[in-house]
Amino acid sequence: MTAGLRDVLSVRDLTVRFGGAPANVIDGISLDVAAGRTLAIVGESGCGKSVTSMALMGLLPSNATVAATATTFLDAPLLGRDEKHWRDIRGNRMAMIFQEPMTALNPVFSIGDQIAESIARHRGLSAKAARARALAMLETVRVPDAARRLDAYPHELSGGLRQRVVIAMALANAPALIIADEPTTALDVTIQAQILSLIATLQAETGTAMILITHDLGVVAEVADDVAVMYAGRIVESGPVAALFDDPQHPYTIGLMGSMPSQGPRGGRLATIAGRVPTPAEMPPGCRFATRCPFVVEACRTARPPLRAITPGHDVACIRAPLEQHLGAAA
Amino acid sequence: MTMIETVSPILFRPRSTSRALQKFLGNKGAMIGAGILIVFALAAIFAPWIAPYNPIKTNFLVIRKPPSALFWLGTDELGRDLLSRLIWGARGSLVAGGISVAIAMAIGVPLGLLAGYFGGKLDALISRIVDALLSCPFLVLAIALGAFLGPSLINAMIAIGLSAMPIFARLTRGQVLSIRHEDYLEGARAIGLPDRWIIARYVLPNILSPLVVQAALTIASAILAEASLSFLGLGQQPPYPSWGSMLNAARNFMEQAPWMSLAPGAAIYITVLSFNLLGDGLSDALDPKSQH
Amino acid sequence: MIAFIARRLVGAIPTLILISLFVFTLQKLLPGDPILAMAGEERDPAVIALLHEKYHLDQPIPIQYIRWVGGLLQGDFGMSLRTEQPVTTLVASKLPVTLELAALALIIALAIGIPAGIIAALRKGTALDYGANIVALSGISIPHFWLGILLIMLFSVKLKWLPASGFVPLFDDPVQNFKTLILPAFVVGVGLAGTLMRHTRGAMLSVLGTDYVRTARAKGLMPRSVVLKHAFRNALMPIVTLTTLLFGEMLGGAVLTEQVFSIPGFGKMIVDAVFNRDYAVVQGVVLCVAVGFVLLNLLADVLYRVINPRLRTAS
Amino acid sequence: MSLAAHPILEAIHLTKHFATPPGFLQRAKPPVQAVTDVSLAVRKGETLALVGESGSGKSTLGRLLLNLMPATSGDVLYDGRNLGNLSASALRQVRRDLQIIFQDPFASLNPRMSVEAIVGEPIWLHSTMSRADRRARVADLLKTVGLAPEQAGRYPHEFSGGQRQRIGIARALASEPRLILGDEPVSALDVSVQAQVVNLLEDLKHQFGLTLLIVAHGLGVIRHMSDRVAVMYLGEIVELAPVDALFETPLHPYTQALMTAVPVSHPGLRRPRAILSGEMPSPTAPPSGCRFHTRCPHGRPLCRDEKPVFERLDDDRHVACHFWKELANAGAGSLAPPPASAAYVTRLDLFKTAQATMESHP
Amino acid sequence: MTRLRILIAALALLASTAAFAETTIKIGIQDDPDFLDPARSRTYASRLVFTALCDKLVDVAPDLTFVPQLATAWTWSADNKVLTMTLRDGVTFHDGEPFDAAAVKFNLDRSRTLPESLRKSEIASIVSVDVVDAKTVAINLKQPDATLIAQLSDRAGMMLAPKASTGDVGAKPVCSGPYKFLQRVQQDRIALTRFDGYWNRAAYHFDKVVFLPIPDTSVRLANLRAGDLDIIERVAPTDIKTVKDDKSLHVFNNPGLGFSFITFNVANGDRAKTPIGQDKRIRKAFELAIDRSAINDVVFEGLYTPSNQPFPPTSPFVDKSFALPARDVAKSQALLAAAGVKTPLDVELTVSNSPITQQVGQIIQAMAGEAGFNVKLVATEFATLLSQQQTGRFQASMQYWSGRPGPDGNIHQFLTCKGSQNDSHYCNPKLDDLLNTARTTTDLAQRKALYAQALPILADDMPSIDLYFEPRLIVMQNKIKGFVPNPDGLIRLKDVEAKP
Repeated sequence: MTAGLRDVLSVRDLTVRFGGAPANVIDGISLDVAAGRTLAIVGESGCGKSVTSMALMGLLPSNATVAATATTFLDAPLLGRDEKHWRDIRGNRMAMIFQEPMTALNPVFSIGDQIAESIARHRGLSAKAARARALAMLETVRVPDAARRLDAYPHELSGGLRQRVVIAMALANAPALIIADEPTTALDVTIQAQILSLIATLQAETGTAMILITHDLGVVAEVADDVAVMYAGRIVESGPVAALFDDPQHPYTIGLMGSMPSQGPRGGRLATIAGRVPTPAEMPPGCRFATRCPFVVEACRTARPPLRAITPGHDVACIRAPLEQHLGAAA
Repeated sequence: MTMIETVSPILFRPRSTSRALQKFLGNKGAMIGAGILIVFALAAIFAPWIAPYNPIKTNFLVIRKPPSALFWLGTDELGRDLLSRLIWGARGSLVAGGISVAIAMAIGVPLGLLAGYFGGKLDALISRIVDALLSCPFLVLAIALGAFLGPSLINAMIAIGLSAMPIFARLTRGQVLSIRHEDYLEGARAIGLPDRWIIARYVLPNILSPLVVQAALTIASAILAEASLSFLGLGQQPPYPSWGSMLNAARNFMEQAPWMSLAPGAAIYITVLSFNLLGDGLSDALDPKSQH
Repeated sequence: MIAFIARRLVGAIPTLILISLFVFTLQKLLPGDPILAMAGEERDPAVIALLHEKYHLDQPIPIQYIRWVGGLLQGDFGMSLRTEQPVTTLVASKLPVTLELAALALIIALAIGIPAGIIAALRKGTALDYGANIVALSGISIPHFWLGILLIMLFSVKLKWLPASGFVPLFDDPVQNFKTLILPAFVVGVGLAGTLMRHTRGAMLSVLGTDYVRTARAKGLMPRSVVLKHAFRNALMPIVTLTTLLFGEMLGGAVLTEQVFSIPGFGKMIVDAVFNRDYAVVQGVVLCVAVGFVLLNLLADVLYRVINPRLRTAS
Repeated sequence: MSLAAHPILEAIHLTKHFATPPGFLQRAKPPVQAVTDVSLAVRKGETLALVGESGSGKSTLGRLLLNLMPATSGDVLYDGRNLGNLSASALRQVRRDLQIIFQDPFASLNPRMSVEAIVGEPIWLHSTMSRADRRARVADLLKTVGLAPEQAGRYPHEFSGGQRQRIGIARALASEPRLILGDEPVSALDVSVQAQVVNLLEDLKHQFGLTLLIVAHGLGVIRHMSDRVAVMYLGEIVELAPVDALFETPLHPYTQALMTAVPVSHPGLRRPRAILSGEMPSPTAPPSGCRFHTRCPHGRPLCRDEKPVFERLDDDRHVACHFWKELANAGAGSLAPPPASAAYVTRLDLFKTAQATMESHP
Repeated sequence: MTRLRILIAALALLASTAAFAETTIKIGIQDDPDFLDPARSRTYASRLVFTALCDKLVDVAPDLTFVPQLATAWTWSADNKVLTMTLRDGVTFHDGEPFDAAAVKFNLDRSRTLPESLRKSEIASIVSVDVVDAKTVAINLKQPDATLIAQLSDRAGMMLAPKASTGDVGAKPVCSGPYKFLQRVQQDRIALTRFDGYWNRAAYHFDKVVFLPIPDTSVRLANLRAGDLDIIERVAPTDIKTVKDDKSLHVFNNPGLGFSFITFNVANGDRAKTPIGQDKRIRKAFELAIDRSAINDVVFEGLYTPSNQPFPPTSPFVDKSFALPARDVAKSQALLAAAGVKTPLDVELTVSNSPITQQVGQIIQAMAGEAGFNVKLVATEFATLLSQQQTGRFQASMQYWSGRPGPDGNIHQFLTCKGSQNDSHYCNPKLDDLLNTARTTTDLAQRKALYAQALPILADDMPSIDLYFEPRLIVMQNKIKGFVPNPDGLIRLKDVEAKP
């Protein structure tokens, strides 16, 4: 995407299919994310964004088939390696921040143990050294009174603190890439602001690459460098964050942005997108948005629209983009 | 102005009940279990027509004969045809299982519903009673009830049913507690529905699936308990067969006539296995969580 | 914690009163007169009258109950009608046997049931899972006395490896004690293993799907650590519940197994006592089992608190 | 709408404390002070939003207003009548008139009942309609909320989240209520579906002349839907104002912080900002004085010692802050509307037009 | 080298201790004995234990004659009202107390006066006991009692050490038998150890005797086959074939004293008011419907002895002329027709809930069914059964009596008007006369004649139907030698030893 910077992760044509499913749940998506950059993957539930993150972490269940034409993570192939290789990467070079801080932490172990465990596993530190680093990590994520909290159990912490612990756990081994899956969705708005600001600060300090998975365009606007909009397992539009907000091309992107209530004075009815995301069994053969697109034409239904550059770095998978040109001709 | 969200034909999904049914039908183990049980149940129902011999007719000329073309499963200590007794015995054993579980549920489930739904003092009282019953050893209760009511299959069922009752009360109460704060119950109260209606229409249907599973498992243990009570002379009365009493009679001939214990033993084993497989299948099919 | 335990113990008193009343009433409803059986073949009316008086069986039932409870408060559980031994002595002699059998059976059940349950959960839907399930259900469905006699035939009569039945106290001869208990413990244990396996599997399945297990895997932890540390520890709650419940049930005695293997435990004593209308023994034993249940429930609650820190701070 | 209209619902010094009864040998735990001394009037025909973070007591207040739980103290007046001393039949009428829509469309419908049974139940309960009439009425209601009447025989899990929320709305409408409480009615929904439900609620409100009471935490939805907003913090209302006034000039420091915390709506608006630190204290032990003082960036000793009055200002606004006059412009409070790009505006118009065409010719 | 030598020495020592190790004989018995107090004992199982523990005044020989044990000789006075016994010299109790006439007096008085004594009715004829000298005792009777010697050959004649026998005797009985009490674990074991002061010590070869109650017949046998037991009693007839196939086991099949019979309720309460209770023809018809030999063949492998008299087959009182009636369905039906009842006639037959009894019950049910009876089996557990019988809540009941060597103990208490176990309330003064006279008649021929007169009366009134006598099936390891079986089934260890 952004040329010049070295990509930490580069994926080409990633597909995921679950055993027995009639269609790919992830259907040929390509991603690049460079050190210090944040790539946001945006989409509604069922679009495949979480599956993508799990595929990149090698955490999909065994009935899932993951394939890609090329994958590079830190200059080495990522997919197609054995489980041991995955275990050495996970939690070490590549770490994850989860959506639900309530459930992402094991309720029966103290948070200190849970952070130290990851450190001991990947750095081979002694229990004492790992604990010391766990404490340092808690301080890094601005947990007040960290030394006392080290022995606290998850239920003794508030949601915001728990999410800080999850972040500390993810950062414990200074990963090259963090995948944050809806990191603030479960949080109140003031806490969300704290966490987003924390993530941004820490990313700036460490230069870690980040993939941010979210449904909230506000979060995207707040922290992302690049955006990929996903719909039904495909990327329908991607590009630098500003380009996407100012020049949305794909009808889905437009509908999504239009359905967000504005924080300004009321501007009439909200835009809506009819219907819902098709299940794998209902997947249309051509453009996967065709069943819901108000601009659909016959060609949309037959062939998969290619992801093509509208402007350099801004790609869209719609044969009718830019809309005003196509529709203007029709109208 | 509002749009009607139509559902295209490919989006059609079967109704809840039939969906659970489909899931159930797709469960191989449950199907095998159900198949076996249907065969056994049919055998029990049509016993007078399909049993080759009179199950209580003794024949002193063919005492303890091994399986043969004449007697497919052999004969017992009084020269009765084991196959015929097995078929007739299915009545006793399956009915014993079914009725005792019905008794257990008929008492335990309402108690659990009351305790769980209303809570407070009623809950404390019911829970105490249930605890007390639970800590009374099953066989003591069953033997005492059996001896009190007199030995017979019906009384054995009552005894087993009463003994299994606290488990259902406990399970029901726990389940009610787990859904007591669900939004749909609050919604029902918000409409102004009376409590008994809410219990019947909202609470009970939603806790049914673990109860059904437990029932399938309890039927299995009730059949075994009938065998145990038979072993102590408190079950089915002679000369009528139940698998438990057959096994009991066969115990003295395990070496001389192993087929005598093999037939009812295998029947109990297969039935219990089937009920458990069925219970598993129901558990999977009825569990709303597994539908997503 | 101590306040918690005290609270639970005091809270159990109504249950114990309830069960004593219940058992007392129940057995007084039973037909048959224990004295008639005691009077033997001769059935001398004078002796019968004398014994009725001696055991206060000629008095109204409420008086009998009060008398019995009064004795209890002084530590007197009454006398066995059949053996004229104090119930406390009988209980003291049988309880260790039952406890040992129950413990051994439970160890066998846990040793089989938990690994099998974990493996079945990890390999859900595979042949291994089905196999483990079939075996587990077999354990549940085989009648104990049937399996018991088969095992005696095999290991004692045919192979002559183990004694056919009987019991040698642990402190008399530990090796022989083990030999006499291993078969009955196996018979009981196999039945429990099935139940345990099925619950372990269920608990593990629900835990393996949780976010924190995913977190553990995302940390790159070894599978063993993910399964045994992160998942299993959380699956322990229902297993603890079940284990204590099963142990409690075994306190009532593995009646048929004890009978087949001639183990002088609670179960046989209870059955004999019920059949002989040996009132004091039935009451004493049931009360003892009920106390056992209370203690086991308490133990389970304490274990919950050890396992789950959330409960520790809740009180 | 007329501001002078009678209040349909009125809370007078309403308080709800959840106490755990002390057990045997157990010390009594301090009660959870969910709602403390709240007075509030819901006006006929308006949309009033209760906003606040989790634990602020907004859902409890909503339920208290609907008489779904008993208050610890204080009164609720419905049409001027105290709900606390109504006859059973009058209460039944209140149940009809005041309805609720829940947050989680997965949990709020009885999974074992068909849509027809769910929607038809309030009709069955509150009227003597024949079965056939009831069925027709259910079909009507389903059409009203945008569902096909043919789907009446299905069960909740066969529907998507948005559709389920429509079923919930249909049920709430079935008893012909005058007021509907929406308890986070759209926060569990995807953005595009959320828009559908928001539109639907607005349509229904106008169609049936409903009063809406919306409990929510999403400020965008609130700004879009409501006429007035009550901001809650730790069981108390800290600010109550008409929606535009509140968003443009938030007076209370907490309201200001809330506005600041909302993510920007365009990357171009990113800016450094003061983020409210800390978290909401436990409602079992709320701070003294002004409950916000522990987190307030402008806190002074007075705030700790003395509870501020819930003051009525001249322009239909209320605020509970000692220093609101000084702080009125302290927060970067007001949310500047994003400068929408021309390309986006054009395409969104095209989208809306095309969408409308598609809806009218399905 | 030295080490090796030490090892060899140690091994040799081990081997030698093994050779001189304590010898134990383990006997598997069916039930757990009750009180080990002769005055209070009521079970057959306790008699099995007493045989090794307590000597009696008189013993029973295999031919059911009475032979000396602690009494070496006895004589009757001319009027048969004084029994004088000469006691064995040099006998001491397990606690060292000498056995003498005073001890006999103590024991007989204890059995007569102890409130809980179950022996009272057995020795009711004794008025007093006189110590003539240390080795002579005179027993004075109210009237002549022909049954007394028989009673003294059982628990009533067992001698406890007077000094040790106060309080709870059953917990630690002190007798004068070849073995003394060592330990008892309820429902598990009773261990006895050899009494070195026994007068006939040389005839007893085991150091220890352990009785193990194992109720399950097949398990008991399995224990024997596994080598865990040396002797078991009451082996199931159906297991005899298995035992015979096992080369290491040896079966003793001796006719026994115990027998089974059906009692009809003829006058005990309302339940007696049934056709079968009121009409002896119907009872006769019932008997004729039953084929005793078939029961024996089907259930007992032909090992039992069908009988229509309450006297054991080995007893001199068996009346050979009183033949076993053959099954005759036609005659049975004719009798039913004569009685004018509508067939099938409902009859309730109460049986205990043991599998074997139920098996017999089912055969009777089937057989009687062919003659026109509709027999309903009521399986009842023991405690209920007893009280039901006593209170007359039965029509017909299958009963079992462990049997006594003398004739009186098998008939008097069941069939005389005031008999303590006469649950049928059958009463025929003529029979009472005969049986009471027999009790006081000591002459064998006269007694035989009296019982021979009683049998036809019973056959006519038919208050009960005798079915069969049970043999004493005792199985032991082949290496156990020297055992002499006895109809009473008790296991006497005299001269019994293990020889490989």
